[in-house]
Amino acid sequence: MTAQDTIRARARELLENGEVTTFIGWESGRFENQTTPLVITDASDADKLVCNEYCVNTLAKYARDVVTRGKVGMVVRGCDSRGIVRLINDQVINREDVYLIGVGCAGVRDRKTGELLKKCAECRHGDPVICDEMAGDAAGRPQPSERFKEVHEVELMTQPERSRYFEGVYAKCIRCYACRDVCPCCTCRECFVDQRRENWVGKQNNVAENRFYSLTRVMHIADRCIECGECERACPMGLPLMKLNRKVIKDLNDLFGEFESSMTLDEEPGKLITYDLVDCEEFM
Amino acid sequence: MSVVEANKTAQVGVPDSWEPKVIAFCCHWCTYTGADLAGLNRMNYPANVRVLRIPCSGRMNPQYVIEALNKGCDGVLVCGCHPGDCHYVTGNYYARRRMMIFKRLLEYEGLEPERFQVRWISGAEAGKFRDTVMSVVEQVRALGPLNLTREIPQFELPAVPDGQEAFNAVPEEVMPEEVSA
Amino acid sequence: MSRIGVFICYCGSNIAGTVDVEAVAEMARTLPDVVHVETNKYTCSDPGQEGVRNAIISHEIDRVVVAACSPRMHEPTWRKLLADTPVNPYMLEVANIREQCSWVHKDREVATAKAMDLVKMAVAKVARLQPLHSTEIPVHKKALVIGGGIAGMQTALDIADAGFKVTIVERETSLGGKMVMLDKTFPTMDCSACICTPKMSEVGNHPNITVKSYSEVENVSGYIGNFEVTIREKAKYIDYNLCTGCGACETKCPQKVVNDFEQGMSERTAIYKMFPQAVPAKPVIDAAHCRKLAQGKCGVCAKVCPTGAINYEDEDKLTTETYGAVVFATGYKLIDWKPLYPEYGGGAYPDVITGLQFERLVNASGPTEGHILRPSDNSEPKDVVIIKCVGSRDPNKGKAYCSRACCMYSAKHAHQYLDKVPDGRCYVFYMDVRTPGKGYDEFYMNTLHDGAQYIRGRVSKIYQEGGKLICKGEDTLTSQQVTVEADMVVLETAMVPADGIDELAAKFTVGRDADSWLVEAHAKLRPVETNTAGIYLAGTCQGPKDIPDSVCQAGAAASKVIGLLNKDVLQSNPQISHVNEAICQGDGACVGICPYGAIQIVQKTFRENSRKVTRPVAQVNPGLCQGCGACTVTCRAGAMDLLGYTNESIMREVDALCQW
Amino acid sequence: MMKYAYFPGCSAETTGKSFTISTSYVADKIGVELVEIPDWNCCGTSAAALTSPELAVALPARSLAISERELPGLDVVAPCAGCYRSLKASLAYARESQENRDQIKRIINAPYEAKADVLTLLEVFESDDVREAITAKVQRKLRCLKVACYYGCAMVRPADVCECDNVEDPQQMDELMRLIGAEPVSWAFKTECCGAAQQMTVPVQAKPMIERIFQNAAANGADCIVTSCPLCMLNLDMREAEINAARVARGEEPFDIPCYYFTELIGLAMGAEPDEVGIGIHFHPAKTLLLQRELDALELEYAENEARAAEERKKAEMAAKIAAKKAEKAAKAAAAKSTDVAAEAEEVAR
Repeated sequence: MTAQDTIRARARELLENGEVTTFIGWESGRFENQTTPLVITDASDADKLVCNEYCVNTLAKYARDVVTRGKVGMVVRGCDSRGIVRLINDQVINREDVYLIGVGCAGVRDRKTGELLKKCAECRHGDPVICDEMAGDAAGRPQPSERFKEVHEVELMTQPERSRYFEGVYAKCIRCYACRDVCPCCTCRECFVDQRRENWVGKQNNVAENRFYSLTRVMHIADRCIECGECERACPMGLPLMKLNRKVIKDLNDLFGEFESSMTLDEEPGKLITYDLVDCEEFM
Repeated sequence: MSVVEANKTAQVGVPDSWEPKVIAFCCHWCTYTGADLAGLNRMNYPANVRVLRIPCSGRMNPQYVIEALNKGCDGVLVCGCHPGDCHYVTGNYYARRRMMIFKRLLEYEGLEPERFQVRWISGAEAGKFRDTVMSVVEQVRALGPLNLTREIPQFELPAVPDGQEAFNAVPEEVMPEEVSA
Repeated sequence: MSRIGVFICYCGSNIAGTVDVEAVAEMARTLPDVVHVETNKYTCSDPGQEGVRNAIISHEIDRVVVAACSPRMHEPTWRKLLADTPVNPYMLEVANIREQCSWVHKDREVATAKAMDLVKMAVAKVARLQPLHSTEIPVHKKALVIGGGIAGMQTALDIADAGFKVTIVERETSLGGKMVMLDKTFPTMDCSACICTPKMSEVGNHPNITVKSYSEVENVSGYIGNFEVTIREKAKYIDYNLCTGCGACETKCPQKVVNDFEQGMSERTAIYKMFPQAVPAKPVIDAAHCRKLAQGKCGVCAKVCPTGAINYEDEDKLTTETYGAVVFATGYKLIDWKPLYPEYGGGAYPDVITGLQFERLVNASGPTEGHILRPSDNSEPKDVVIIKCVGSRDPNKGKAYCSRACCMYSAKHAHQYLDKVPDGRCYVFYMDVRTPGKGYDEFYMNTLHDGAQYIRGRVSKIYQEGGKLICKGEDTLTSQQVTVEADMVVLETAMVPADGIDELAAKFTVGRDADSWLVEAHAKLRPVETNTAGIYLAGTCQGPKDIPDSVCQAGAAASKVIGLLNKDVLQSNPQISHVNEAICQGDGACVGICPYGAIQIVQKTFRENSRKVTRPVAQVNPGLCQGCGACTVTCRAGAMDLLGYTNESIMREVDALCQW
Repeated sequence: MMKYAYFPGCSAETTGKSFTISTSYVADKIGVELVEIPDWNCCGTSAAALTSPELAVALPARSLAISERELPGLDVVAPCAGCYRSLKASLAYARESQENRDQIKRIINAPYEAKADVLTLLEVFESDDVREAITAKVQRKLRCLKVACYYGCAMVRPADVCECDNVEDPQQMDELMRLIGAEPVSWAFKTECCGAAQQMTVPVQAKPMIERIFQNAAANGADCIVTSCPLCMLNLDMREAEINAARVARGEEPFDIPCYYFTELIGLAMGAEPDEVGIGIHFHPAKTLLLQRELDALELEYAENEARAAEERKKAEMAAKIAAKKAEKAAKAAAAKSTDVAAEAEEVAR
């Protein structure tokens, strides 16, 4: 029995006996090897569910939108499960709101080239960090060796080079906010970009204000980013957003000790809402 | 955030009357008091700095720095009590972490380190306040105005990543791959 | 539409000497919403203030900008002035054009331009302010003192003498704390019991003091002026209204229990008074050891009690009362040296004792009636080694700090030993001798003259051979290894905070340092206050201290409490954090960052999208919040904002400034 | 079958020969396989550290790297306490960071990931399986033998490297000794330095270090010293005569405290003859005590059996007495009844 069969069977059971009211997974898309997220409420739709190496979307954030309808069943891989942990730890959903069927993930692939997606090549946790049951075995994939390679490359540039590089990046940004919408850490009831009274950030589509939007986004997810890489994948303009997210994670690691966000439900408070008396001092 | 070379060329166009604008966010209990003391002692420092009073450096939202840079300040200084002396006990410990990360991030994106500085200045350190203001103003003056690139340059449409293409590809015959590329 | 009035001060020539005040005024007239601009020679003078008041009335001003000296100077003055007018006192912004402009710049043009900017900033900010109202917080004129040692008793007496009611919660069965265990006190060598027990009975008999012995704090809520505290009075199994304290029960009780008061060196009965002079002078039954309570048979005490005060059915009693102020006087205990120092035998040798055990040994009311006899065989030790800094100044094994009192009491122990055993020899191993204090160094010198051998170095190992405790160490002054064959070793162990301090302090959100000592609000300027308003510290709960310092601090804490209780009401600071519940997600990032524990996550029900939704949101306790604003930055959505320094007002201030 | 990579160290075939002999005897019996690391080299001991810190780390790492390659998945056992300390320190350094591992790799020019743990023999013997195996194989308990378990300094220090939680009073060896029936005494010099490294250079300081170890063992009633360190063993065993000579010259009683490896005693308890486990090649005569104690044990056993028999006899007598009393009572009762009946009958008859 493949993981997909198990998922279909369990989704049907869960919906039939009312344990969950909705189930989130993927279905086949219009094109070959394409999938899209699928939310079903009817057990008879369970056979539409697929689970293969082309399920590129991370599902966690969908849970937030459907959880008001009742308990949600969903398929989780490493990234999905950490997204769920994030949502739970940020009090967006409760643990008992979701029933998680875990699958081991060896990475998903580009539907045309068949190559491993960048986010998966960099992924450190293919297997779910929490789940209620596993469909199939854990993948136990090896850790990629260099978590901060990209960041390091940028750091090695000179200041003018970096400035020019990011100007190029932000020149492309179209301010569609897909990076925000797809991010499991971006769960504010009202996003700062939408707050008119404070007017936190300029709303013109120009290089400077695009940059400041992005900086704010990075600071907001800083110590909570789960490194799922969805922002980068979802970006229609192909901006290297993980270079920013990982820069902050790298600095937090270097300055305040190693950590990885959203690995457990009882994780320590984030690095930016705690402090240590012996933190290094560079502002004297 | 302009680069140094760009500045140097831009400097040609900088009028002689240009003066750097520096905003200093000062905590009420230490640095603002120190700044007042500098006044009481009739110390002299450049008028390019404007002090904005906040209750505690822990109140310092990075967004204010962004706003200042975006709206035309050439440099930003954030000051608070020395760690251990915070009137609210722990505010500057959090500020220290947040500002260390934020400063690194700004510099990573190419901002000159001199344009955003953080200093701990106590209520007694009027001299340090004066010296800090002088050095920050001079450093920023040397860098020239912060000419943020705003205009989006003309550039070729980037290769549209997958997914997006699927979105455009209705019907597929109409949107052959060459076009989207 | 707001109507802003701008009042610009010449401050004689202080401002006008460098700043063209009239030019600033001219500029201010052009600013949006400014309906009135006025300059004044001295705005803070009586005529100046009168001018402001009149202008407010005649121009229907609803917000005020004063461009003058530092707000640290006159902000309170302006607030007070506005309180008498229709303008809310918090609809005020002060532009500091003196200390941070005219006084620090010489160029008139530059200074004037800067003054204009500062006025622009102030106008931009004041336009976004909201009226704030401070509330009156009633003060319950009653204080709670936690701990009945010398510090707690002194605090309670001082407060009670000032005419306020005080409750002392003491977890042991008697007042007295550690001091009453001591034999003599340095440097005067007066008998500890002789000066401590009168205080105990004074406390016990004071009309304003209620002693709740054998009790602990169960629960706390509220804030300054209004702490609602639930106290658990443990079952004593004796009706104190009937008991006369005759002691007949104690003499007849068949169950023997190790006596903690005597540091485990003798036994007491299961129904017991901690020591003869205990206050209250009535026994309790130790439920864990009482045969009747544990096994159901015995009941001797009930039979012998002439007043029928024994009640085996007694239960813990919970009482809740409201207190205006709380004083922590929870004291210290000695560090448990046994697991830390296996090289000293780790407790395997009965003749290696602590300083407190030595105190009981030399005490005339102690287990040996004041004869120094070693515990193993009751013989008089002829060679005694005293080791200082056991657990103190030892970051690897114990604590990094100095316990402060041990240099003196080890000198006292050496002196007492040599006094009682004239043919004895006493060796004191020390790292340093620290004797700052009145008469302290003289006392130490006397001990040296008594013949105590001070050896500078630590003892590396103690082992037993042939009935002797062999202490090996180094004399660092001569770089020689030293071996002393001792009959008894006294370890002067480190002071550490009393058991349960973490839980108790957490209940009151009082800060602790890495070693769990309670943290004062400011090390130099607010040494007896905590960061939680209305909670004060006395004695060793704040750090190691000797008796004079503890008593001193107790008096200081009492005076703070008296100052507070003298007020009928407190004005709350309205510039505090405020939650926008509509966008608060309740993720609690703000909770942990608050140094005052003022933020709680609560479940609230809202109507959202025509549905009832119960979700977590943050709630600010206005009595605890001090208005630092640390929480606001943790809130990504900006749901948490600081009134008086709102995000919007600061953002617009920045914008205004950038227009220069 | 438990399997370990075995790092013998330089003493294994020389000064510590009887340790090797007894270890292999016991390991065979209890099913622990020790596979020698091919081409292992000197651990560097204190000499390497004095030369250069890199050498001190790299020398042991080379052997560990070979073990990692040739004997993957096996933890490394180093019976010699000195080797153990060197290997463990090198391992701790390697595990500290990737940088450190890279440095080591550069020096030894071989891959090394510091995967395997380094264990002392005592740690191997700590497992429940080994304990059970020992218990099962013990043929004669070494009763009456009072042992002072001497761990030496190198196995426990530095405490953070050796991950030792009880530096002053370790218990592993004491528990093993209890397992084979011996009686470990409580004494104060379990982990004190024996001064082995200083015996040649500063004998004036170092000799008393040995003497006071014997002194404390004797004072606490030990018959012998049991150790797990070949260097301690050599130092104590070889120099006991010298110490004794000095004591006699001072007019003090000489010691008669033989030293054993703990493996020797375990082997003995498993039924080995003293020579089979290397006890015959000690400096200080070591067999007499064992014979004496064996006799004592027999005597004790005899006495115990006697006592038990006497106890049983007593019990039996008691039981018999009780039975007799019962019978007497029953008889009396019966007699009384019969008289009653007779009386009644008489009455009736009347």
